[in-house]
Amino acid sequence: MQVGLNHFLVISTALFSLGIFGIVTRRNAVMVLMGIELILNSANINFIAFARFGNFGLQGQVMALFVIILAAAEAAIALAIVLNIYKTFSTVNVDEIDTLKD
Amino acid sequence: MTEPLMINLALMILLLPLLGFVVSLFLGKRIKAIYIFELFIIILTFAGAVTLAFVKLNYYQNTDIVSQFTWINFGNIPLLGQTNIDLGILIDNIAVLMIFVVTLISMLVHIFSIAYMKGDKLYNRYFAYLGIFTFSMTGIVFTHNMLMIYIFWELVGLSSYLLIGFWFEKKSASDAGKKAFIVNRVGDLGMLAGILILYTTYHTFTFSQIFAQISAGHLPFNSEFWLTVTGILIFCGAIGKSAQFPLHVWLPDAMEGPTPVSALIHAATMVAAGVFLIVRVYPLLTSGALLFIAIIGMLSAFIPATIALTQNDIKKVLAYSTISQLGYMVMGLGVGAYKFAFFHLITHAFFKALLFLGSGSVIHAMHHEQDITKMGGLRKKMPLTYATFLIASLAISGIPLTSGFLSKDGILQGSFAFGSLTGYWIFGFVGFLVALLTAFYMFRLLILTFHGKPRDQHKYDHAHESSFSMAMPLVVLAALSIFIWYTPNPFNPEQGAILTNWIKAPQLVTPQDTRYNFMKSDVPSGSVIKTVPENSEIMYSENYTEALHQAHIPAMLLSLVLAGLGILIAFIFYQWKKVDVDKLTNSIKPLYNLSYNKWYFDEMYDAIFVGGTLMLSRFLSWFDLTIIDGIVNGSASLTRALSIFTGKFDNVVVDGFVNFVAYLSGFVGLIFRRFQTGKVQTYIVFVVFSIVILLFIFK
Amino acid sequence: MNTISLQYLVDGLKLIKPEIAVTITLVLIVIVDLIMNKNKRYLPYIFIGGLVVTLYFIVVQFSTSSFAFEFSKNLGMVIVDPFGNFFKILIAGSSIIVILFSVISNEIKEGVDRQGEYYVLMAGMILGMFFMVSSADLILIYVSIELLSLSSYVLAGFSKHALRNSEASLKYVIYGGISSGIMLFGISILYGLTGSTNLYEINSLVQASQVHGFTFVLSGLLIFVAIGFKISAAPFHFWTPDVYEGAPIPITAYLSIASKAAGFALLIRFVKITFIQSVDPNGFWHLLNIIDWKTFIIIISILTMTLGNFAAIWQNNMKRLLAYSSIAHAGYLLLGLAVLSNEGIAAILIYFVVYGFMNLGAFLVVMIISNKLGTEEIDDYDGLGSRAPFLSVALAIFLVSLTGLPPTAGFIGKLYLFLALVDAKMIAVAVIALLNTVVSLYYYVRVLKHIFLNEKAEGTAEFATSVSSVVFIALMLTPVLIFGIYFTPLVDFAKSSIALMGF
Amino acid sequence: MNIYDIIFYLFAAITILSAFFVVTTRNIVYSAYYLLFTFFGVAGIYVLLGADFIAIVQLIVYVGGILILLLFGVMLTNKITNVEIRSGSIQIVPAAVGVALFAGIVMASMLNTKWKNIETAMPSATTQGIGLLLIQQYAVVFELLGILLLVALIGAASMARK
Amino acid sequence: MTYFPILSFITFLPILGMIFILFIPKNQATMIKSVTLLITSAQVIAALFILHYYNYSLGGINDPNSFQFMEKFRWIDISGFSWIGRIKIDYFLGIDGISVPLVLLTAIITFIATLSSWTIDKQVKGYFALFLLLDTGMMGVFVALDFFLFYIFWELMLLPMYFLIGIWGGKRREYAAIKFFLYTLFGSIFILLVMIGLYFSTSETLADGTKVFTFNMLAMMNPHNYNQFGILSPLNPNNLRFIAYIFLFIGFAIKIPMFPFHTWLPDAHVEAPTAISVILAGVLLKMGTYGILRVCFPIFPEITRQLVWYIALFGMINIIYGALCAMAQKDFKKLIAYSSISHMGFVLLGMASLNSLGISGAVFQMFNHGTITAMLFLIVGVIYDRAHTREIDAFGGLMTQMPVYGGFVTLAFFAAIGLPGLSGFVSESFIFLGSFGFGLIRVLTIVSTLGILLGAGYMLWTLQRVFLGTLKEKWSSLKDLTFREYAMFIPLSLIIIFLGVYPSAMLNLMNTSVNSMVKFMADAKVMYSSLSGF
Repeated sequence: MQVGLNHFLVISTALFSLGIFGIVTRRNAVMVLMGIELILNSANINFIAFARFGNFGLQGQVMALFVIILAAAEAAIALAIVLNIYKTFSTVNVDEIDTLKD
Repeated sequence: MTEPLMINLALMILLLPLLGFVVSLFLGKRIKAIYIFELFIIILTFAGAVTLAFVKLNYYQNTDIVSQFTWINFGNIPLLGQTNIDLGILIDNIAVLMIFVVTLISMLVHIFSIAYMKGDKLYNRYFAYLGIFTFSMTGIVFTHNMLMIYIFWELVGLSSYLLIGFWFEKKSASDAGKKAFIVNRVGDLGMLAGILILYTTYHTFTFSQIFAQISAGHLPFNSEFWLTVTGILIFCGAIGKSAQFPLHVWLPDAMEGPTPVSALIHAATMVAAGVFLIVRVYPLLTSGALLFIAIIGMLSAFIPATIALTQNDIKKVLAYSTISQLGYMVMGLGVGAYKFAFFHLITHAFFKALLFLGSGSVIHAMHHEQDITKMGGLRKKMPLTYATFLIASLAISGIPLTSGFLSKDGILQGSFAFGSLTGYWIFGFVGFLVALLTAFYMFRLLILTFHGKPRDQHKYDHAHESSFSMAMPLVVLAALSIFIWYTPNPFNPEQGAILTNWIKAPQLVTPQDTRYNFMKSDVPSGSVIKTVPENSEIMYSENYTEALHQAHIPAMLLSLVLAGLGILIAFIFYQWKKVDVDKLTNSIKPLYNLSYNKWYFDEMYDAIFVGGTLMLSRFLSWFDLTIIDGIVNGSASLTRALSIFTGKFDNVVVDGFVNFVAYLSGFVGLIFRRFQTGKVQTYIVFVVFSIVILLFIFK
Repeated sequence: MNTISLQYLVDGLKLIKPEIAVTITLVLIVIVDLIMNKNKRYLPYIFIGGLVVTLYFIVVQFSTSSFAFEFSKNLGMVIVDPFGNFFKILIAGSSIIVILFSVISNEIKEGVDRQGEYYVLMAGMILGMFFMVSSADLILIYVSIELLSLSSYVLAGFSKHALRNSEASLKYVIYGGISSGIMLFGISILYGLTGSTNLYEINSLVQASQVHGFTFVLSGLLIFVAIGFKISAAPFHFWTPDVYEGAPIPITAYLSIASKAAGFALLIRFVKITFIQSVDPNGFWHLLNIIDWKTFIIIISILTMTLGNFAAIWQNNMKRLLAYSSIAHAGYLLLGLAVLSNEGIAAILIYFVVYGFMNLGAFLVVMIISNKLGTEEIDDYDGLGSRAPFLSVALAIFLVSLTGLPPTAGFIGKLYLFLALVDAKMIAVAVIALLNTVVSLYYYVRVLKHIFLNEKAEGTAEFATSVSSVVFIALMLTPVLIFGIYFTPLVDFAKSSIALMGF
Repeated sequence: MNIYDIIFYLFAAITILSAFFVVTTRNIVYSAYYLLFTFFGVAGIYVLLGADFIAIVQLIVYVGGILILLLFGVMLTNKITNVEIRSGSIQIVPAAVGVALFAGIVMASMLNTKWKNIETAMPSATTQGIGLLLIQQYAVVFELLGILLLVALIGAASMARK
Repeated sequence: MTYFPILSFITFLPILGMIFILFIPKNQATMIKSVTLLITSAQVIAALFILHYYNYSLGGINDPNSFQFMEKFRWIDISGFSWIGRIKIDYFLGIDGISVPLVLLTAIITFIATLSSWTIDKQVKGYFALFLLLDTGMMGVFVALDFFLFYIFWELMLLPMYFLIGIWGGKRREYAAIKFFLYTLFGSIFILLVMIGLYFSTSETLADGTKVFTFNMLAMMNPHNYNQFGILSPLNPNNLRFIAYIFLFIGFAIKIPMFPFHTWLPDAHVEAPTAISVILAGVLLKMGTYGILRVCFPIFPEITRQLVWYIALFGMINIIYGALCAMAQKDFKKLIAYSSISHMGFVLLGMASLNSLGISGAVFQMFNHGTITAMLFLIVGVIYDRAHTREIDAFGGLMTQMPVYGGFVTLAFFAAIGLPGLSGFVSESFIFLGSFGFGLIRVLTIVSTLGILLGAGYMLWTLQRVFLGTLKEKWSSLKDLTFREYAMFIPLSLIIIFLGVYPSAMLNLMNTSVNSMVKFMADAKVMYSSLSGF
């Protein structure tokens, strides 16, 4: 089968789903962040693939670029927060940090 | 004296006692002797009443004097037009006669009470209450409309509540007051319904206007049946007030009040108000209503008479006899003996007041001992009391030369004639039977109290004849129990002015075909008719008058024989002790018990209302001395049970539902809380699931 | 690829003066913070000054309606219209109030050496929100949301020592990260379907080609996730109670107003511009028959308000209670959108102004009490009525207003909402919303019960409230009461702001 | 099946498999390394899609920046010698169900949609075009990103400084 | 006189007083109380002024020209909403024969309640501030003719009431207060909804000829003001007027309170301090029936006509049910509370008659119930102040110990029973006369008369248990009334007696209005049936 748009979409959807799976199942906060990166990557694949196959020009790529930059910024902030958590809670296991609840 | 003057005089008679009440009530604490003011007021009132009666009966014999004013103006009501509620005064013969009786007895009771109530800490308050009672009673008599009757009717209820419960510290007294008020209200409900029907139909309360419309053929709901119902409903008020069967239970209890009060309200005036009410609305009563009235009257005459045979409390005997006598009057009205019934009302008022005051005198002398089995031999100690009491007893038994003979005989005669014309012989039969019973129990009472040997020596020793203020009323009333005031012929009352000129049968306004045959008028209906027609005999047909005449002699003789028989038996039993009473009672134990326990009304009503559930209480009530409360207790306990149930229902169900809603809200909140686990990843799982669900919804 | 002249940039810059002013303020704060690293007392006032200038620029161009950075005919990156300006004013105004909050907040004072960062981050949030309410391009929307989020993640965990601060920020960042990721995925699908990220362009493309289908719904829903996250609409609200409780009070207050307002502005703009077909003379919108927004928003809003109200019944922490209450209010506000009419939008705008005052007021009082008592637990409010009558009465008025009882402004907000609903004949929904109001009364009144009805055995000494606090509270109280009985200016203001660019 | 397809499947396999390991491996450090492979795979896919510039940026930023950052995170929050470097998973079942459902729906809708699919030649160089877009149409976004980075920097510093 | 805005004055005077009180230091308790007393007595004087200048020949109801002391000016006017027209809310006050008695009642009862509040010693300032706020709310409801304004006043009294019960109440005050609050709010949201619906269905023509939607209640009463498509417009074949009526009725019925929405009342009454019980029973309950009379009836006359039987039925249930519940109570105050339910049932019954007698009776009964029940609650208050218990069975024989008090008690009790010569009799009689005159509800009326029997039963039973019989030892130190208590009882007693003897004083006030109302309701049948075929 000729590799076409759908193939890329399958990859992106798989990445997206794995990302969410990772976010909800991993205990370690850093690994949760990795899940988020997977989601962002999947969206980027979409952007570029759609732009490529739909002949939408370079806009898709610019978006992907922005997303990569944002991902970096977000990772920085998130990691700083995780470090902070580690300092106060002495753990980075997300499921153990549940003092705020009903 | 002109008509306006008479109106003013009537107003004065009406309002003076109210003034007395207000003054005595508010100054009672400050001024010790304020009762003298009240006394003065009542004497003044009586003087006014005498004047009024004199003028009216002599100069305005055939004219009714009416004066009215607009109490409430509803303005121009849509659909009905201008609507007013008028209040007014009607002075006619029966009113002035009635007012004379009321004020006279009231005055005598006032005087009697001076000595009798001496030393009571609420002495002044007592006189104030007498004042308001007189006021209310006068009001009933003078009104020209149904609404005012109802108003004063209720006020009478209030004053009787106050007077019966005068010694409110005694639970039995306050119970009796309450019972009187509530039982009366039961009757009033019927009366209210009657008034509602009348007003709804005629948009007026005034008797003359209502009668005029009825005679013009305008009937409630356009139905003769409803006219009958209206009459019966209004009569319900009389059932309550005049203590007729089945609402008679309050009257014996009401004996908890001071004895002069009993004399005033339970003998002469308040209970007579019911009879007076029937007299007032007589024109609109159909034959059905009259028959109903007659039956009620008959039952009320008979049942209490049998109960009175065995009672030992001097006042209770008198109370039952009162009911019985009132039953006579009601029955008399029911069978068409209008004039005799009203006449009996007057004569009974005097001799029954006399009996009560006499008993009061005895009780006073015996230091509030009321049990006749503990009395005896008082004849010697209290000759005056005995003499007057004897006269009254003769009167109530219907012995010639007394007033009672005249009036009672008339009623018997009427019922006899009624039987012969309609075939309802039962009324006559019961009437005569009751005459026998009355004579017996009255003389039983008299003998046990005054004859024989004292059964309680200690109390006997302290007994003494009453002082002047107590004796004087006895004498006056005894005098009024003699025939001479009413008719020159002691065997025919119709020769006196009171029955020929003063009391006149009213013109009926009911449609012809709803009347008894003997009441069918010769005058065609539809013509506007004044309350008092020119010819008072117009109410009756010729053959009624005929039947009445024919009944006169047999009825008189029969009643004489029966009364004599009753007295004789009483003497045999109690004076000469020829028959061992205890043995006799044992041999007819069931009947004795029936009488002694007042016919077990409670059991009957329990069976009707509460059925088997109150089986147990029926057994217990056997031993209960207050078994009299039967009817009221039966219905009261049902009401109370119902009220407790509704109270519970309110708390548990209605409120419970509200609380359940609140609880449910909280529960929903709790469920929502469960989602808030504090674990962020769990939240995200929820979000994922939510997205999935939303996608399924909006696909 | 056509080239665009420099004029394009210059024209664009002229129209985004408020944003530029905020940016300059941001930079200024950074610089001043660096220069005067000992004395940071002036930072908030510099910030406020900058915001006042910003407000000036907004007011000046209030009724302008055009595209900034119009790269081709009728297609621009940024929209300047009264609707956006309204929200900018709201955001800038609430920012000023929150800055003043921060000045008197103990939690913020503790981090004295990081005051600079605090205000810079706030400025970042403001900038993010400004672009959120005015962008016409999905990518700009995404970036501005991220700017807002990143700043607020940090601010939520600003206080150093508090355990719950850190936890709040961690939860916020994870939750926020994933929702913006999901949104991005949705944007990518929308891009794939239409080939554009510009809302106007998408609209015209969709109108022309009549795109239908599930994928469109999917993308719309995925985009809604992030917006729902911002406005804390159920079922995307889960972060709200935890973060509101954990964050410093000024930030909580800020999130509950400004960030929510920006989210709503974005939602309204997104729904209306992307899916509009026409607006009839009565102001009702006719949307393209792609996504059943009406049903969707009704479901979400009923869910949101019911959940918020019912869950609030059980709360013992004041901030958490207010968090749930703000969820419930989001539900009410969503109803205004569900009407899909200009009138509904007006109702939302009115509600927002009112909500801003009353919610900020409530938070302010809670903060002052927290400063004094060191607690936010409702149980500790026992007997407050006699200890601090003014604060208690003020809080009572704010809470009553939040319930929506006359004669407070909260009633006016609700009134207009229900006016809109009844006019749109959505009676059943209105009834549900009203019943929710009754439920909400219960928990608001519970607070009042603790304040006024319960008595506390120990610690009954009165505590003084500083004059500045009193004045500040009075300033918040005044509009709540005034608008309750005279709301003409409020409605006029909202009325003049409902015009969205293009429609 | 031409060379393009083979390369695609290769990268696809690398991407998906390593992504799968990222979310399942218990050891965090391994997980981070699998993430490296995922990024590589994605970069390769970018290349296949003709986005050369983005692919490079992906490598530089993701591999050079973000991944290192994450590794730092791992290091700073776990003692490397500690056995506790392994990290467990939670709520696998609900997560698996939910995600599977979700993924199924998304996948189904993606595959069943008729996307715009216009056959075009592979673009030769994208850098210039991207650059132009950045300073023209997307200038404002670009600037905003700059501010965002500044804010993120300050924020991260502030957060970590405590 | 015509230019002096007396209605605004009487309504907002308490608010001014409240503001003034807020500035008095809180330890000046006597001063606070005196100011309140001053304000409330000024209100009474103002009410008497109104009474004096009241024109008896003007009807009111639906005719804007025959309302009196009208104040009308534009309050909110927002133009430019092109799609919903202009938003216009008037500040519109005015009174007619139906509101005058209630204005008077409010003034009197508040005054009496102020006297009764003299014993309050906890947080005096707060108490009286809230008290005055409540006063404004109540007065406002009775004078407002704009629905919006009406609603504002309606809700305004909720919160003060909550606090007054909640802070100064008895043991279970919190429960009672919140129950009151939730219940009544639940009712008022329905009112709000219907109000909005009506707003969109009616429009008013302004002087310049433009048509605008309106909250004006008088405009809502004219079917010609309805527009074609309004959901509550009789012109709209698919209108929701029936449902709206039910909603509105429930909203008001909760306040009355009508079975089965009454359960807040016993709790609220029992827990509230005496003065607040007095206000609650004396004035607040009337707001429900007033609302029905002022809003439900003339705005929805055709639905009212359909539903009168049910209204009367609920009236009957209230009468009987309330009386039976009262009989089962052990708590004196709760008994009175239930008797209130019973008595308010009469008002419902009277209104359902739709004729002059019945409606006059109903309005008059509102006034009388206000004074009589106020007195009953004061009576309970007096005894509770002295004995600190309200258990009926704990007492006995108090008449001996406190004869004057006993006298007032007897008067009040008999007034409650409906004894002639006292005001309650007149109103109850007219209610019966009126409702019996309406064939449809005749049977209900007859059943309802049982209420007066039951009323006599529980009242006299209570009188007996508390005041008659022998005095219990522990009460032998109770003091009779103080001067202040005289000042509370005497005016009420005089009113009760005066109106019992001369009811025209009150009836003449409302005759014209009641007749206009009846005429309007009768005409409406034709008018509405001609509109859209029902």
